[in-house]
Amino acid sequence: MIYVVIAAYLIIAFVGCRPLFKKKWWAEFAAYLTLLTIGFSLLTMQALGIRVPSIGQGIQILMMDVLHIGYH
Amino acid sequence: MFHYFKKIVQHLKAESLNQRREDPFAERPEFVLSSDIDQNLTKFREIFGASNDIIIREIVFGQDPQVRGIIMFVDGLVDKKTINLSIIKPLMYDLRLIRSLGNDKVPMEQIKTALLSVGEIKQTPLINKLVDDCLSGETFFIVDGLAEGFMISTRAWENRGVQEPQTESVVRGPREGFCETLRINTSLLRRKIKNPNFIMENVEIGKRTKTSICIAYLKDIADPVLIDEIKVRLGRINTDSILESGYIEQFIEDAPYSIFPTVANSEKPDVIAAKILEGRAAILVDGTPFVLSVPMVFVESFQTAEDYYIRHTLASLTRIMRYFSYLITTLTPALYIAILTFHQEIIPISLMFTLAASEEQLPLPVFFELLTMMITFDILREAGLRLPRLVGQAISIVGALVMGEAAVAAGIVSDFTVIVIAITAVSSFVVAPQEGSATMLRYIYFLLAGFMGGIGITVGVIGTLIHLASLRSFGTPYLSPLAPFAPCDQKDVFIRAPWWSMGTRPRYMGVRDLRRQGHRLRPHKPQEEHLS
Amino acid sequence: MKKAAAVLLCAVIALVAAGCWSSGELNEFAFVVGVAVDQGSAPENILLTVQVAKPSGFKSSINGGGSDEEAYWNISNEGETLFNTVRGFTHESGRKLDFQHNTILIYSRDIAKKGLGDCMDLFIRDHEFRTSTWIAIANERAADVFGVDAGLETLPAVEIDKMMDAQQYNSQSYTIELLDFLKRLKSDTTAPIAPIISIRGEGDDQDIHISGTAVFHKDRFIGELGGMETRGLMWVTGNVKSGIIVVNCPCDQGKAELEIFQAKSTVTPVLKDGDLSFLIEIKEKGNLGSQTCRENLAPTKKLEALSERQNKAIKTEIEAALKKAQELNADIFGFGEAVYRKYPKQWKSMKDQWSEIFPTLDVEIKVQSEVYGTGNITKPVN
Amino acid sequence: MKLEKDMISNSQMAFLLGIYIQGAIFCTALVFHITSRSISLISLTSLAVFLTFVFVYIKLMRLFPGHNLMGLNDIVFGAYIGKAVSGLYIFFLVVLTVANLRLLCDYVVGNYMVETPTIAIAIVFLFVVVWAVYAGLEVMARIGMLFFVIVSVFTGVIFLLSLSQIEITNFLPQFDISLIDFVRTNHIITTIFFGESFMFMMFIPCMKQQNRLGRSLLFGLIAGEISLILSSLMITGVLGDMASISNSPLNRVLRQVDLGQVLSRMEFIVTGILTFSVFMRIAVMYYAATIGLGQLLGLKSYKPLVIPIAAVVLGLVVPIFYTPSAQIACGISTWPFFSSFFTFVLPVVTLLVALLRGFFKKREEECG
Repeated sequence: MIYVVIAAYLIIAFVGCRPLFKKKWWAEFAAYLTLLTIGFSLLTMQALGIRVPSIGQGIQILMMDVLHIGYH
Repeated sequence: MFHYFKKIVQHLKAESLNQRREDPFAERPEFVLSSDIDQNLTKFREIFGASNDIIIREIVFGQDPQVRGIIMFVDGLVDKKTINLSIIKPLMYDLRLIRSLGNDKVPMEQIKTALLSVGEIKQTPLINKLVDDCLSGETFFIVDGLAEGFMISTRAWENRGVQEPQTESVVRGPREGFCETLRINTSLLRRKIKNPNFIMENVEIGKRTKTSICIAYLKDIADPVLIDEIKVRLGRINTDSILESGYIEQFIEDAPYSIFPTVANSEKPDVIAAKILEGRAAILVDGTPFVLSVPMVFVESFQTAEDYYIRHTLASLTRIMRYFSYLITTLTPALYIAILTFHQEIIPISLMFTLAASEEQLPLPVFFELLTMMITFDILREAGLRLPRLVGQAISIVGALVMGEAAVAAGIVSDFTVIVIAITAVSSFVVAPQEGSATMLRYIYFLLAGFMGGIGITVGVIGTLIHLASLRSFGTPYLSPLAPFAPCDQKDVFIRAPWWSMGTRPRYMGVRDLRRQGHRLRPHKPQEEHLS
Repeated sequence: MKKAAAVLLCAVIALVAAGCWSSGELNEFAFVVGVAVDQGSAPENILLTVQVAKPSGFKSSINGGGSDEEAYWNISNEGETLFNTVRGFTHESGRKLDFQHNTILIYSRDIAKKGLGDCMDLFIRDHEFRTSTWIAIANERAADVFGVDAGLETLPAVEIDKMMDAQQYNSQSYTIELLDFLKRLKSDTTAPIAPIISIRGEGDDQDIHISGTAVFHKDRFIGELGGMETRGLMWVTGNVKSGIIVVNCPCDQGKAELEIFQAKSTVTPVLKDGDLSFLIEIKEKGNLGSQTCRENLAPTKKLEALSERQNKAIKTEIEAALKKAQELNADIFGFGEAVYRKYPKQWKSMKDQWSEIFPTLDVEIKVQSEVYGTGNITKPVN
Repeated sequence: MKLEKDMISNSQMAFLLGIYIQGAIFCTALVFHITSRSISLISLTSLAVFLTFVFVYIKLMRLFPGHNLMGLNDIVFGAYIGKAVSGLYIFFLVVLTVANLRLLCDYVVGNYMVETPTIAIAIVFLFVVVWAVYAGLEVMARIGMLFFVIVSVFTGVIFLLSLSQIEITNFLPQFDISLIDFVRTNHIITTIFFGESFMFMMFIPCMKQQNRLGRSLLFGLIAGEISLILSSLMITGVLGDMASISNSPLNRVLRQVDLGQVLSRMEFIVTGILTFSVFMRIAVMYYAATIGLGQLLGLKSYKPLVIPIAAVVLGLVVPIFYTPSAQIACGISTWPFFSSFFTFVLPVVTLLVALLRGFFKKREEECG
């Protein structure tokens, strides 16, 4: 499974970046690469089984325990 | 991996080279006729070479100064009778009647105006023009001592008569179809629309084939932007041969990679005339009976000529059935697979067990079984088309019946699969213009349903609708009366409103004059007259 | 061209990624049409009997040949809890059980007495079960019900399903779907009810008989209603669609049978300064079906007399049902809900004492029936 | 300043809003866990509450014609805080897309494709959403109109089919829920059904006639709301109290509704049709997120951002909630506050700050 994720990452990165590289749009190029790496790092963490921090749980804890807002 | 990079480097090098390589289709050098006739003769013999269907006839005419002249034409493309009677005969016999010629030179102007009894004569010194026209059926006549040649139009060749087209047979409506000669096709259209605003502009495309293409439109209705766009796109074609309107279609269409056609074609003059009257432009190509009409919308392929000739109630019903049959032909195999492999709870109990019973001893899983049947059906259809008429009929009937029965009897295929294939086969012929897209869609949905069941079909349908909505045909959105919703255009989409209520032309083409009919044309009984 | 290739590649990845996880061929499943739950050998065990359709049985019946071998197959398995007994069936049959086509759920009487709670939860939670299946209580062992030959249908379970539908024609038993049963189970006061299936005759000419209704308190089986009491219950809940009422002729020399066409019932709680009473109004339209006495019942005076007797007959049925319910102290009519709907605030206080209030509740019954037709003939022939 | 070039007509925007609201049909599961009787009435009151916020949005848009939400923040809050606020909006949009995608995947996996992992279904839906977003706003508006008609027709048909099974008794004790429950359900419906359409402020500058904004938005809201009310009526009518304990009441109703033997089990086709509206909802949210991010980073076009954000969304789909019931629990207790901060509090604060700055500037000009 992990190989599929890495292969997909390489393919999409290569195919996506080449036109941006040629058109010299550096801002888009940088944004494209960073976001892609964030997304795929999350995927690889899941593929490897590492426990990814869950936003839903984070919101729940933030609102319930820290700010004490929320219906019980 | 290394090979891949090598290819990229070569590609980059080729790109930089491209600018310097000269364009292979640059115009040929221009030659001009010389006044000495022998020199011209050797020039033409050299140009035309050894082809024996080009006839060069030397004649001598005139009384006191014997003048030599040459007549050249392509045997088979010209009408021999007119050449003999109205060119050679007057030159040889009647010239003596014009005695009053005084000066020594040959009175070319007088010959042209008074003697040659032919319809159309053109003069030109350019050899290339002469050669091109000669090859398209004109005869040209040059005279010793004059640096200009005459082009006399004597086109006449064997062509197929105006017959009923095979592809669009009709129960009610005109039976004439276009034929291969452009002039006959334009005359057929001209007979339908006798209106001075009906313009037919000619364009010549194809370096080597010199096919003449005619853009026909109504000046006061069609959108000028559309016409310019067509001319621009036709101008961009830089190829050496145009043999069928299909070439043109693929060069000028909007979405080359899409499975949906964005340029409509038809073989019937009344269909093309109706489209021109709606504000579209037609493109006639010499040498093919299929005439293109742009812009095309998705809904147009569900309208047939007959819908407008029979009464509107039956026409609306058949049109709705066409929409259903398009859905059936694209979706039934996918739904069958999705229900059988993913969502078995859909099947009612009584049907469930007969289905399970028939699926029981089959070797192949349902997916491959249906796939093989679909492929055999397509092969049968292609075989039926390609073979000569008599054998073709037999093949498709024999194939369908025998193979279906034998497969079921042999226990390879369940009888439900044969039913599903039969339904899809029959309904795929109903919407003829979209048959290509229907087959492609059927396979796409089938694969999606095989892998993901119901969700695959939903995703497939959404994807197709996105693709359709993003398509444009010559500036008109492809789903236009439906997607950018135009309420008053709905009268000709799912149902065909009665004629007396179809007051305006479709709006989605930016037509200049919208009104098509007067108001309140509903037929009513006489005594109602003085009531209203 | 590059972009198209990239898009195609993503499409293929998306397709393969989805893969065919939950796909299954038809011949990988054993389709269950009926589930029966019995008391296992050990007291806490459950015996689960499942009727599976055998496709080969159908094949021969299609192309005409009489099928000697049955088109169904009853397998049973025993275990403590429900779900692992269901999964335990793999020891019996090679194919995975598929409950999507289950039509009937039968509990035996002794399991019902012990309480349905623990062996009901699976049928609500699992995605394969549908809440539109029938639920019924078997008089003796539920497994035997599936053994009876199927009469007109090919599968006994489908035969029962058709019989459940047909009950509406004589309104003798209150057929209920799982969803209604759960709704009654969930509400605090209303008592769940379910039809009773019994087997009559022995040897090979046994047949299935559906009549009477089982009454539950929460999820324990506490009592049973006969045919007449069930009809009384159905009058109140408005489920009577058609049926036959037998009354004596006005001249008392024979019987007249009246066919019910339409029946409407309104139940209104009346709360006057603290004490609660109920008013049940029944409007019924019927037709004179047949008569054994020689009298000419066509004139309207006679028809009114007949409808008068019909009112009395309906009233007795409802009173019988009411008496039985109050005996069992099970609010099968949903009176508690009616009070809650009309007087939500007062209901809060009355809710806990409802088991005391209900047995001594006085209910006024008003029946207004109408016989408006005598069929094709006016007077009897002889 | 907006990144979006193609303009769409008012009626197309109204239908887009209509299909967007209809997309909340799977979120009805949240609401039925608290009370199941008076949902349809409460959704009317919450629509009224939301209308006040619609005026806030329109007033905001009127103050700065030609700017969408992100462009607005830079002007109102100055450069740095503006960027921060826009960043917050985009974070919320991405979380919203992930939550809705997760809801859709759980519905599909829970009821139809049980052994399929959620990420597989997410990839498939995300592929089509990316395709739609790549096609642009005008294409989405066009399909939105088509889908709106299809989904409304199907919701109507299903409602008619279920009329025979609806019992009036399930509705009757209308107002016996406690005040807290009433406020709570109102809050949930206002934020989740309607509040999440705050990102239409991103598209308001793309409408052709700017003067008749209110009318088309109102029409869209009401059109979407009608089919939501129909489906909640259907759920309450058929299921009664059972609605509050089932994870997806809509699917249980679709299984219960039948017409004779043939049409009895069509719920997989109806779900397919209803997924159209949820797809449109996710596509619009995703589109708003990409446009916002593109504008925040000052890019020339939003198209290169589409695929990376898809990767991020895909990365977040599985871990956002551990189980479907965790999502419902969070949806009931804390999600309304979390999302109402972004949909109501922030726009109101922006409006106040804008008005104040406007007021001070006018005073400076007078006396300055």
